[in-house]
Amino acid sequence: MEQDSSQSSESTNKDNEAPTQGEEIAPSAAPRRGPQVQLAPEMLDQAGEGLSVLVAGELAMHDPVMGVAVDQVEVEVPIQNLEAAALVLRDNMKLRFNYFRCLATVDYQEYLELVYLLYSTEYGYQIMFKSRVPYTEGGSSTATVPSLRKIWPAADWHERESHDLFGVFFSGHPNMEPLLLYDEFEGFPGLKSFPFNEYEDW
Amino acid sequence: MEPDANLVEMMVNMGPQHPSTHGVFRMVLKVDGERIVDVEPHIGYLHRGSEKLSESETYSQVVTLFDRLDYVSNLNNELVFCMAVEKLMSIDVPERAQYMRIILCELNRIASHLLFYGTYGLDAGAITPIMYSFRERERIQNLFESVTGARMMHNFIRIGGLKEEVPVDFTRRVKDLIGQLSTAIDECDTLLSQNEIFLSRTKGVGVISAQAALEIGMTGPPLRASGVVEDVRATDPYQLYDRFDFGIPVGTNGDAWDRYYVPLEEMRQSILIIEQALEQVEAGPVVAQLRRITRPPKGVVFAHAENPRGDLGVYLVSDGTDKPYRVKVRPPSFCNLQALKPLLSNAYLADAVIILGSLDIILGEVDR
Amino acid sequence: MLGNLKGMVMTFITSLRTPVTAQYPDVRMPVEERRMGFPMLLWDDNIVEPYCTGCMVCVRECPTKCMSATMTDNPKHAEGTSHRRKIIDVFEINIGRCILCGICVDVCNFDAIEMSYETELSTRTRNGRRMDLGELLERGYNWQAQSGWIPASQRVQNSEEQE
Amino acid sequence: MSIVEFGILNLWVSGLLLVLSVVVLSLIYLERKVLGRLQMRIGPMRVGPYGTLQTIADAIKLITKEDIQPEWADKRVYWVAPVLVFIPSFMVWVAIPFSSRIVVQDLDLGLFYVMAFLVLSIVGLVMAGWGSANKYAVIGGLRAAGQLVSYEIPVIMVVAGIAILTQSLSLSYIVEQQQPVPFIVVLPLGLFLFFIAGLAELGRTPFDIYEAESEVVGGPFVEYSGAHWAVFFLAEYVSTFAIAALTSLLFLGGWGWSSPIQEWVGNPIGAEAIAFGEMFIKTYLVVVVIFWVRGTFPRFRIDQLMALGWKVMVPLSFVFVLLVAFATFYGWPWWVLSAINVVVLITLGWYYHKMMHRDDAPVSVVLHSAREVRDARQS
Repeated sequence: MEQDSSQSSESTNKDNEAPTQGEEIAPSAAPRRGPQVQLAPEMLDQAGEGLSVLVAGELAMHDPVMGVAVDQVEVEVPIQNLEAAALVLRDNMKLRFNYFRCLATVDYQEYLELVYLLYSTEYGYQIMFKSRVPYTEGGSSTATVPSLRKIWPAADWHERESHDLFGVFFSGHPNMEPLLLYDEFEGFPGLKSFPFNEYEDW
Repeated sequence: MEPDANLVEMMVNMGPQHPSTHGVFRMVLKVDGERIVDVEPHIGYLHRGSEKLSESETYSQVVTLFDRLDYVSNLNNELVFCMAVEKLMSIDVPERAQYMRIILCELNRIASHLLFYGTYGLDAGAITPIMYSFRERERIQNLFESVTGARMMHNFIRIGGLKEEVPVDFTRRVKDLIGQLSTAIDECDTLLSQNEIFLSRTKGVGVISAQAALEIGMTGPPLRASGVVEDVRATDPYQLYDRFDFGIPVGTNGDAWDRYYVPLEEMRQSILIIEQALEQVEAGPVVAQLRRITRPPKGVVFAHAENPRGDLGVYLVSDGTDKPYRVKVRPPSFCNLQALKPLLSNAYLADAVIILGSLDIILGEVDR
Repeated sequence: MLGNLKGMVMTFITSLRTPVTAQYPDVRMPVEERRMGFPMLLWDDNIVEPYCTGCMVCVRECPTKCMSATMTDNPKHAEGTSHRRKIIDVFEINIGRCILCGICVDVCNFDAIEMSYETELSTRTRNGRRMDLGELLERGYNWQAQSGWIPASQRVQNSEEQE
Repeated sequence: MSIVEFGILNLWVSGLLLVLSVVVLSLIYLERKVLGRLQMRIGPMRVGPYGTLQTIADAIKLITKEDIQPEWADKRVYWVAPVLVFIPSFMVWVAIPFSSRIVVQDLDLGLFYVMAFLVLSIVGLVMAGWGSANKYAVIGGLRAAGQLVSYEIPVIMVVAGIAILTQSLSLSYIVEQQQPVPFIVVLPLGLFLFFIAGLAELGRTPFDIYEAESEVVGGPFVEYSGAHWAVFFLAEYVSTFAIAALTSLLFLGGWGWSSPIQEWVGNPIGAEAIAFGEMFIKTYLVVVVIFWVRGTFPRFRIDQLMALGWKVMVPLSFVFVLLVAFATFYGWPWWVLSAINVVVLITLGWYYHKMMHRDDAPVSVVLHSAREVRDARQS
């Protein structure tokens, strides 16, 4: 069963070869079936609709754009209103979003979207609190965003992670060091533009 | 900070290779004698880029990546991702599949908590509890092997249901198993919970208030140990969890002992859930009628479930193709680990291990 | 004090029980029927050729890209002895990369691939466990003989006949 | 000392070294088997029949392993430390009798000698901790120093009590004194104190704080490997065996219980063999109890250990000495002493139990009904 070492060292080459051989017969790179892109269903229940109206009213000063993500309320505010709107969400007696669940950063290739998933333990509300960050350096990184760490201390590591993977810089965050990646890592691997195929084998 | 003449500080590097950091986790402790002044946690040694990898895999392949997040509660992880996709596609999962998912997930919760129990005993210096808990965990894994074909990385919960029908003797085996488990949990309880040395090690150690725990974003058993009644199974019921009657163990002191005992009690409640599910389950299909290739509509969705370690969420962005555009995992261990810094300040060096152990982190999930 | 004594009694009682561990190479724990070991290819005894037609579905669906395959024209189809128009020519699985997820078995349309219960296939080299068509078929043949495997299509027929 | 006497002494010593090595091997095997049984495992089974040669294989492995020396280590201190730990634990055995004749030197001040040498290994541990140039080792070494010094006092006090009671420091004489009633009956409090303090002296669970592998990863031994680590290991087990032997000598009546059988046999060699056998079995039983404790308990924290040492063990040992002194002075019968001992012991256990379960509810985790939580959230 012993394989000679030359064969095992050429593993990457072999894997690359296989699809090209198969392509003649089974075209795996054929265009995907038609562009019939449907939209996700909206299944807001009564409480959700109530929340949507409530949030729209309370955040009226901060130009909210309301939306629905299947069964959750989305609210998007401009980046300059992020901190003020977050304060409202946390401190307003009717909302009380006191629990910071997560920060998801999504790279839409024209802009980055920060999604703060918030939760109110008091009322049981859940909300997606969104904001768009434009790219600053020709589609790469270093967009500056106010840190929400003072409002929700739980945001600390999530913001560091977002900085690590997407290059969003949170101003006012005391410790913006790499969290998941090692210190010498260059680039922001979460971005769609990160060159992934140029992987160095070590 | 003013220099304090009485303070003789020393940096102690704990990890990434340390017997009790539960994986490749490193913390740099600044100690004054045996007392911890400051701690700087370092994570990322197990960063595999699961979220990024998901973007280049089809939906059915992503399930295998979720197996490997929290590698002691695989079925629970799979469930969350499948729930997210099902929500996005508005698939009605057959009831039998949902019951089977609940039974398997609760068994997996027990297995995961048993691992916690054993390793926590090791952290405290007791070497026998881990053997007790692993004996039971092996039984659960044998059952999993008979159902899913694998002991850990199951890939059994699929989008729209289950991979296949459970074996014929499944009900009998589960009934036998939960009988054995409940006696074994009592044994574990007798061995460690009321041991005076263990009590003196854990009572009043690493106390965090409910308010502080919520602020720092703790979740799961550590949050409940602080007195917050927050369990996704009850507060935002998914699957068929609203049909079951069970207890949510909630601590009162928020110390390490409570964080230890909440999972132990949860195992008993899981057994209750399994018993009820076995009574309620009826025959039927275990997978919904679906197209072969999963291609959800364009949109975003958030689904979450109560994992053994807390509230695991998936934020899924679909662009209408057969591969997700973005998968963001909300990892409970990651959120709990954030609480390490406030918990460890002014604790003893020996307590560092006890407190870290009580947070019950799994590095596969922290680093993703 | 009571808790300590209870613990001592507990361990003492435990020490009187039979051990639950087994001496591994001498005693092996039973393997469950559904055990997913390493993938292997099955052999069609009726036509004396592999089931696999090299359709590449498993290759595409594999999460770790551990497989590669090519198909050729089936000479037996030209002779009229086989219903398979195409047949597998080259097949290779890098067992070291396989994560035993079972997706290839799910997606296969020809009952050509199955997971055996074999688990002990370690080597010392990094990509040392690459299996080509012959090896995979050999394993599959042995496994079929041991487990009395019948293809899924026939299984359905059998059950219908029973009803 | 004539040349013959010197030769005989040498024979004794080398014989002792050999015997102790074999004993340590057997102890390690026994520990692994006992722990295995406590944990539903079978323990070592591969090397030799029932794994009996496993420890020998381990020893060979350790001897042939590379000895690694940390670059920053204080070299002389680093290399001398294992020897300084081993020699005292070995020297102790010069004075410990296994029967009235099987002993290297039955000293009149045997007990004093044993106590004096038991404490010396601290120096080696602290040196190992310091010389390793490792922070874990330093912490472990300092912990060891604090722990061993503070638990030395209860041990010495208990031994002093026995010396007062028997009016002797000779171990053989103490064994003879236990002829009708062993001291386990007369002085259960003494046994309790001696056993706990002895465990702490040895650094075995629940007092293995200085080498706690989940905290300081082996403490002073963290940088040692190969033969030098084996020497530490050897010393630890030799000391364990010494404490076990002392417990059976001081409290379990040594070889005294079988004296009727010894007289009945009459043959001096046979009697010696029976006496040795009794002592041997008792010592191993104590060792098994030590392993049993190891298999059950978690470990203390260093401050709790110190608190236990200075707030409980030391005062109690003083009380013990006073008690024995009064009993000896006024000539109380043994059962009065025994009754007082038992009363103190039970009070102590009860008080400890109360202290640990101070809060009214022993379980501070309450159950909330999921149904109620759900309904409350939906309304």
